[in-house]
Amino acid sequence: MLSKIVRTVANQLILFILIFGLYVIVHGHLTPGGGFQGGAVIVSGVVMLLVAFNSQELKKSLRERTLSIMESSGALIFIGLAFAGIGIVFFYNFLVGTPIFGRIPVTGPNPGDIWTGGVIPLMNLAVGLKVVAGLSAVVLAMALFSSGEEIEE
Amino acid sequence: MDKLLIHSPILIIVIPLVVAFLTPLIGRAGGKARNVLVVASLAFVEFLVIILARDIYLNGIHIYTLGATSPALALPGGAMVPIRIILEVDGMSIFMGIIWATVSLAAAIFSLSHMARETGQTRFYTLLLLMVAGCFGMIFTGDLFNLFVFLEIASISGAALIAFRTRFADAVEGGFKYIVISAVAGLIFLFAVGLLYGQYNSLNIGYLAHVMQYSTLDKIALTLFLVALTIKTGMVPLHMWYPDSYTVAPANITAMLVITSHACMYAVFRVCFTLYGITLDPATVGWIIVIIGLLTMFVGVTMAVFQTDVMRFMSYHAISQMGYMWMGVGVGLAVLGNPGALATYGKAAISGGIFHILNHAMYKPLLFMTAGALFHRTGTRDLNKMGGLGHNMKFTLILYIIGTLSIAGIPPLNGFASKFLIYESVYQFNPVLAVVAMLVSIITLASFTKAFQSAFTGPQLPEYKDVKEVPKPMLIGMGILAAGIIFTSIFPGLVLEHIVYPATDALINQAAYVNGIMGGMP
Amino acid sequence: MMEHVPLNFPFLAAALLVGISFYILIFKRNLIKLIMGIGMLASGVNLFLVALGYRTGGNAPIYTDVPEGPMVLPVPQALTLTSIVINVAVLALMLTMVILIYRHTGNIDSKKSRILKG
Amino acid sequence: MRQVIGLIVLLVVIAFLVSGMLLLIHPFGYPPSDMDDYIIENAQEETGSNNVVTSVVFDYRGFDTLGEATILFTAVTGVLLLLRTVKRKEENS
Repeated sequence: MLSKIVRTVANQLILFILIFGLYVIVHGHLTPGGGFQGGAVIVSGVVMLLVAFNSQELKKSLRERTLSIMESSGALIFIGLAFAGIGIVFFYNFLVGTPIFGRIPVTGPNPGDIWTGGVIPLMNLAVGLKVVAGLSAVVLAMALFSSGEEIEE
Repeated sequence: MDKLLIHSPILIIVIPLVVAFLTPLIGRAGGKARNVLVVASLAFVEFLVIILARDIYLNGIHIYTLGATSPALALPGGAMVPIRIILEVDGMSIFMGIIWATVSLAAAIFSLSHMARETGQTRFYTLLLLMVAGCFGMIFTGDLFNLFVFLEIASISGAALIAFRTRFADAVEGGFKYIVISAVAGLIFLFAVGLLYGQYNSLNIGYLAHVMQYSTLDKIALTLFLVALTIKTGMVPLHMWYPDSYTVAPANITAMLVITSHACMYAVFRVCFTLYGITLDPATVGWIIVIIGLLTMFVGVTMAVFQTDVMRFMSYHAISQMGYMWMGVGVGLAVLGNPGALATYGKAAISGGIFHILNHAMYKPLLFMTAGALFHRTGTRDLNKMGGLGHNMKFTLILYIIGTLSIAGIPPLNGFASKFLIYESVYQFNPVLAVVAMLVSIITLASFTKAFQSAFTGPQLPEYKDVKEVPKPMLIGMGILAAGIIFTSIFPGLVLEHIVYPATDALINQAAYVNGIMGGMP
Repeated sequence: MMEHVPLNFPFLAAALLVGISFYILIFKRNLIKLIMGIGMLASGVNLFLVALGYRTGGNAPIYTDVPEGPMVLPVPQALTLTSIVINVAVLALMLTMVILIYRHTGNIDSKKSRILKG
Repeated sequence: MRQVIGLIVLLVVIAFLVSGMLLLIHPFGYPPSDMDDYIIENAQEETGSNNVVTSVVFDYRGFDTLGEATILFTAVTGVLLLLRTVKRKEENS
């Protein structure tokens, strides 16, 4: 539980971290980055909050049940996208050429258009959701356990 | 129906994954629904494995390229190198698949009541399903890096399950040793994969076997492969962690972990027979494996004789039984060079070793489960404290007898069939090996009768007067394995013909595996 | 072949990293140091994987406004990404177990339970 | 005694690695790259994404990433399983 200044700065800073993390996730197929890297950026924000506020307050806002539901749903969306191409093959990129995220970029260097990549942006989002929920649950559980708190089963 | 068949290699791996992701959500609804879902999904996977096995027996290797425009398209247009990840299921992989499906189904049913009174059951079943998916991925994949990824999944879920009973200090320690050993083994394996990738710029086992020139760098990579994978199967110089981890885990998890060690042994065979094939000089590598098998056999059984903890006693026996498999297949590898010797006794040695994997995969989990049943009822694993349990645990007694007779290799039961095959072929290779193998088998029989006598016979101890038989699901779990043992004992010829010989041919016939990829034919 | 030997420094660095981590694994007693050793082994192997994919004068294989020139190999980078996440998972699990061991036994010196690694 | 064995093993490992790395591996900067060249050329129109590494991660070798997401899921479930508060319903037997 750090001083008031740190807490207010943390409150403001978390917004920028979230925006940057989302940027890295969503632009995974254009610029360096992707689901895992963006998720890790957002989790570093969560850890910053954990340091600024003690784990009890964070436990109220980030309830363990919602985190586990978010994580399972992220994983299910990812595997659902992989399953959707089962008509042809398991991991088939079925959205290339379709109206959703389907535009094919000009071959060779191009400025980069977000509406490309087929299944890849959606998978990036699903993995990002999973990484954020999973790792923040781990960090929260470790903090609560070492401070002798109660973690429901 | 045939659509299900074409997609069955990937479905077998992915269905446990999907159900594992679903379990936390369904677990909130209630324990009953979750248990039904887990057992139903494993039963469906068993069904898929059986139809895939029938199809592979009839018309050969199954290829499944992930993400390509059609499942059988290994080489995309204009490229001479397989680009995507290809699942290649041949006789040997589906042999391991059958074992793994049956044992995981039996273990899941066993754990329904064995875990009834523990906290954290939802996560327990999630990790159990993830371990099932991990091992299936390891067995079916034709890609080296993918093998590393699924090896890690099986190790991490295994380590977490070993340390399940966090109230015992030695359980957490056993889990820690397991995760340290698996992490180091995985990273050494990854280093070897990097070496091969650096040379041939491909990760596909079929293509690498096609272009392998066995340069000195490949020799280093081979040693790293062997070191990494044999650490995980508990070979002698590095077997100290094996009993410590396998004693403290819940009985059904140990039963499954033994099969993950078999899967690592399968990976060694895949590397030695398919990836390197004839290019590695079979004599030296074969002899190394035979010697290590001999050592493992001997050290395992001598350490087991004076154990008092029933689970530690059985894990040492698991190590020594692995020695038989190493020796059998090692002899086959040693004579891979000259077709003459291979025809006479090499093939018989390999099929003996592989048949022993099948038998060991049935009676060892059964024995671990009987030990779990004893622990479930008496709360202790110490053989000295038990006594006279035969009076009121009738079924466990019968199942224990089946397992003991089978492990000791007594003629009617299946242990004898595979050991006899190994003795007969290994004797022609080098008589000393066969003599030591028989000696070890006798010691095994002696130590098991001692354990049987101290646990089951003798007067009924006062504190175990009211001990009643183990609940129904545990008996069904053990029953499945006992039925498997009895079936293989009565019809060894049938099992040999349909399951073991195709696996041996698949292992020896490297060309079929390679042109499954390079030939582009399904 | 010989004139390229001095240029192989990245592979030499990876080999030394792996060598040091083996030293730690074999000789160090403290569990936390053991975990650091495994972390170092992992970064050594990752460095080796990424160094495999470098092409002289190559730039990142991303087509958004890429300058002229050959591109570095993309596959080793994908492998390293997976390997890094695996090491995060393994480290998380090992640290949890060390927390539990410390809670049970009160010390994290692995003298009594040390397995001979190596 | 343990120190001696450990030292020997260590020296063997380092000798293996340095000799392999320095002399035998391909010169740094000139890797064999037939698989990667195919991916670099065809990534854009096959997967439609500019970032070739992401197309390898999610499309060419998507199964690895599925395995990896499962690993993360396993590790999280394992950690939460181990850190649960140990209040059992009643004694085991």
